[in-house]
Amino acid sequence: MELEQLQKTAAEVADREDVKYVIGWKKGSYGYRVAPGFIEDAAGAAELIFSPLCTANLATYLTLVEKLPVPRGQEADDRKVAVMVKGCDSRAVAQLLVEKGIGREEVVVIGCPCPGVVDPELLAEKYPETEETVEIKWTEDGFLLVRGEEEIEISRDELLAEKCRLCRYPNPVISDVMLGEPVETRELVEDEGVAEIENRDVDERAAYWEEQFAKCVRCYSCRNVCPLCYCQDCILDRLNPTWVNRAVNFSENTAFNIARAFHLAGRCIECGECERVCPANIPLGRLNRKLAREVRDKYGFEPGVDPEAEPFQASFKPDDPEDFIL
Amino acid sequence: MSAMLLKKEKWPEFVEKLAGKKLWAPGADGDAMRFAPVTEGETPALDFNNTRVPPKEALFPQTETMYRFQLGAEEMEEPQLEDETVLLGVRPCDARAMTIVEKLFRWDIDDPYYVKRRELVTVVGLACSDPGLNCFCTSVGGGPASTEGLDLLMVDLGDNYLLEALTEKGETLLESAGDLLEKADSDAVKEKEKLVLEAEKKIKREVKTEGVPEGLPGLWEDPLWQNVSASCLGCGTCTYLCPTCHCFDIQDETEGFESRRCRMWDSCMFGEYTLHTSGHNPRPTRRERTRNRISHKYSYYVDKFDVIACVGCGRCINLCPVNIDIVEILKKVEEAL
Amino acid sequence: MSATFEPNIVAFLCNWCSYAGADLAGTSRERYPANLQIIRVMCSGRVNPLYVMNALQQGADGVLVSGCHPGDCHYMEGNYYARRRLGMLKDLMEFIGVDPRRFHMSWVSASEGHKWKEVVEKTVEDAREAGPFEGFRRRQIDW
Amino acid sequence: MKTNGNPYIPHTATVEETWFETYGERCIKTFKVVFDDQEVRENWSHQPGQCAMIGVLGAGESMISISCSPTEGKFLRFSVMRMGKVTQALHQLEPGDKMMVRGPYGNSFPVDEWQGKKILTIGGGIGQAPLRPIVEYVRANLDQYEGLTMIYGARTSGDLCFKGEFEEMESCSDLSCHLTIDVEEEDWSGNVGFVPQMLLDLNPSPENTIAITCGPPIMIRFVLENLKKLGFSDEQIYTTLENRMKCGIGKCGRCNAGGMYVCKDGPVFSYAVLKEIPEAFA
Repeated sequence: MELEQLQKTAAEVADREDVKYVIGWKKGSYGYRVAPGFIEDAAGAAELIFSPLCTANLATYLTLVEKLPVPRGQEADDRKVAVMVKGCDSRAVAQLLVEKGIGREEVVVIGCPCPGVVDPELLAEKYPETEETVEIKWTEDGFLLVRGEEEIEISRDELLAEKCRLCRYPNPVISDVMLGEPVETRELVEDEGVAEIENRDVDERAAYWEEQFAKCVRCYSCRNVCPLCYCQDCILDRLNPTWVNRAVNFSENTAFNIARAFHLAGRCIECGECERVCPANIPLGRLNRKLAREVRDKYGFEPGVDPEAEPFQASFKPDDPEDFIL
Repeated sequence: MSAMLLKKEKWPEFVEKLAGKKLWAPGADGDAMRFAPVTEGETPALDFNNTRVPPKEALFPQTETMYRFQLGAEEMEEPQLEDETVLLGVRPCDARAMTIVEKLFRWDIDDPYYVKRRELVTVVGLACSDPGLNCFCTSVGGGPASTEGLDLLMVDLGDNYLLEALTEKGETLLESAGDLLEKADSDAVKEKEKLVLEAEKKIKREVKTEGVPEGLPGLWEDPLWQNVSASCLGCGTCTYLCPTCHCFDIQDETEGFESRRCRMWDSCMFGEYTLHTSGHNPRPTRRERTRNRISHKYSYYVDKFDVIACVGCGRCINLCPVNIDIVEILKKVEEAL
Repeated sequence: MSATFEPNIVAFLCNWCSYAGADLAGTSRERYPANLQIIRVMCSGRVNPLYVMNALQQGADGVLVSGCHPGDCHYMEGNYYARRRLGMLKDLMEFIGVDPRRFHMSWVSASEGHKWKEVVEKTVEDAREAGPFEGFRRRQIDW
Repeated sequence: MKTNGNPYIPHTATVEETWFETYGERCIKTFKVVFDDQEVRENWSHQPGQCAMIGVLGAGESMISISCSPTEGKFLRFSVMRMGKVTQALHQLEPGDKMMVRGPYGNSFPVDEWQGKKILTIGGGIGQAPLRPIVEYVRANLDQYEGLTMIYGARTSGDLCFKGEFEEMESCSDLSCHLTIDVEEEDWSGNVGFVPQMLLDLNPSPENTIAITCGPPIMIRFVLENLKKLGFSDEQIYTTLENRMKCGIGKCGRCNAGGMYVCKDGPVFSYAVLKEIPEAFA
């Protein structure tokens, strides 16, 4: 996709009367960082970029913005919000529509077919970050890192984020404006991360997750970054009743992580944001993908693909599997 | 006591001499992420960049039992804090943060837990020879070898560590190491000074704080707050991982009839933090919360305790999931002033 | 250990079928293990997965959820939702290393006193084999 | 005073008497409590306007204003609205039960400075609770003050707290008591209308007067506006703030309003101070 086309489209959309702002990606403050940008007019669109560093799922902001009571005498601003989405992000929008978290009329979806983003941590490990912002481009079969004069070719397998390796929806499933040509879709591949854990025995699994969950600092960034965790009144914040205590220890962390993963069963669209933002590097994606796989294999359901579908946990089929029932 | 030298191969022996005290060191649990108690017989490695979770948790644990009691009874049992603790390899910025936070915990009424832990701890610092990308300690009154809050400063001189005792606690520690140490000659001291200068030069990021404490309240309604907070997720990463953030929540937790009142880190970036029971929230959106976080560090704290509550460790920049960069925010503040 | 270990089981029974079934087992003098702490809920669909988590956190060694047979739900379809939800929970718990023998679900109607006895025996026996649950139990308060 | 050395450890007190001020889902219950320990009881001293952290072990603690004046005796009174986890647990307490109390916290009304002045209190709803001690204090020391005017309003007559006490006040010549409710009711012979409007109607002279207000944020905002209209200077206006609090001793940071710790620098602020803190009116 050409950057020019993206910026031109964003400028057009931002200038529309009925659009509040366009949420896109812009260059971050240093190194490999990319920050979400909120573009209110055509002039701002020049900041926007789309590169293998655009990992953030911007659909989060559709539900994150606080809805305050409108002061008396003023009118509510019900203009649309335009959001740029990759394939996985578009599934979040679709799932939000399924759950009626947002209305179709509230949002303009700008679709960006995505050949796969890099794993920022892996990247920084292999090619240390510097204070200058660095550009990365997609090439035929990998990435091109442009650092000043220097250009480094990197193969796709070396840096591709785990979620992208498993991705089957690189093209937005829903969009109002589509940028560029669709990219090639890939077949379902086995999720090695999940399989690796499944192959351990119960005690080893327990030990593995104990180690992981014990690291959690309960900053709730995984919850907040998730486009589908948007309850106004989260069960984790509640004190009355207190389902999960606020103390940070292994037991409560497990309860929190299970609650979080479970609330995403049949809803997680595998954008991998929770895993990316976790300051403790807990492999949350594995939890989510395990559930997503069970939902797909056992119940034949895939969230965020069809905006007209019924929500998974609020529907049933009479012949759902029940081999686990005594 | 003047500066001493410790050969690197004698580092394990040095650690052994500290037996009997509780040792905390970075990454001791096999993960370079945080400070953790060192298991006996283990020698902590000191080749690390700063930990993700600051060592504040050694003095102000993420969850701390204040007292425990049986449900229905009236007796409360307090924890006995008496273990002498040594923190190994604390970066100068984190040690400075301890002195800053201590001002609040000693303000008017002493916080018994923090003050007690602070008294029992000996902080062994490790000067930075290779500061991180987002370090800006030199802009907020610190430096790669700042000694504030430290009892003992170690400088890595290649084959040796240069040890300088800064307080009585530090000297006692050096004395206990005894014959492991050699007196440092003037060359070593010179080398240290050179290293520190070099490290300072490596720090690229800076903030200008002049006029900020006085000026911030005047920017109350400035559009910059909306701009910088638009992408904020409202998570607690920046505050939990900040060495000077010190807010906490108090909760009663019960298991069977055993109950305890404990406190845990809290974050002003959470909506629940200021929410009144009535449903009214004085800081209803991320804009107010971001404004409060920055103002508290750079203005309110300066008013009350005469020091900026930010030590420039760069953690909030490194780990913010959406690249909210405090250096950039302060640049914008400066422009708006 | 396993020979003498008596597990704590928390059982969530639906008001209309399983609770009545358990009642029937009692009135028909069926003998079954007494390791159960029964919590009556209006419908198995009412059982939030967090209840199961919480039971395990607070000292249960096993959890049983029992409701009406599919199609018999007093509220028409509550047990269908429960089946989906708790099936997923079982997968998730297994994945994080909770012994699958600790969590069971069953359909017991009001007339199945004998089946109830069998379900309880199986649940208790499984939990006994799995041993005391330590996993993510809330531990003793330490300083 | 005896503090156990640890300011977080509360004193045990026994509930002597309880009664309901209002009824309904968010009912207000008043507790009269006395410390168990004689030393604590003797040494406890609080000033009108201060708060205490009260709670039940196992449920938690809440910052509640002490709604009695030290002139009333060696006991404490708290009026608590049933809202969350802690206040629900508090509402379970009956005479003879134990309540945990620590404090007193915060600054207080500068009652000594105010000697020789007229006092005007303007309260709304549960906001009367922190004002009650100053009313009682002035009543007990009437010779030191020029007089007391009390304006108090609530949504309905059923929502008025301390109803029983107002009749007595009306009979005293140095005191005047004005009650108002928001909407008309059958058996209500008093004033109907909002508190800020009633203030305008009464038109008290600002001369040698101190005005103290407490109530819901929206009421405070309009009362302040109207006081300014009446010619009150910033230094003559006081209010008590509240924010979510956890520690009570200026550590936890929860109650920050701007740079102020409401639990230590407050809860009593003069408008001259408060107007510099935009967050206080948020």
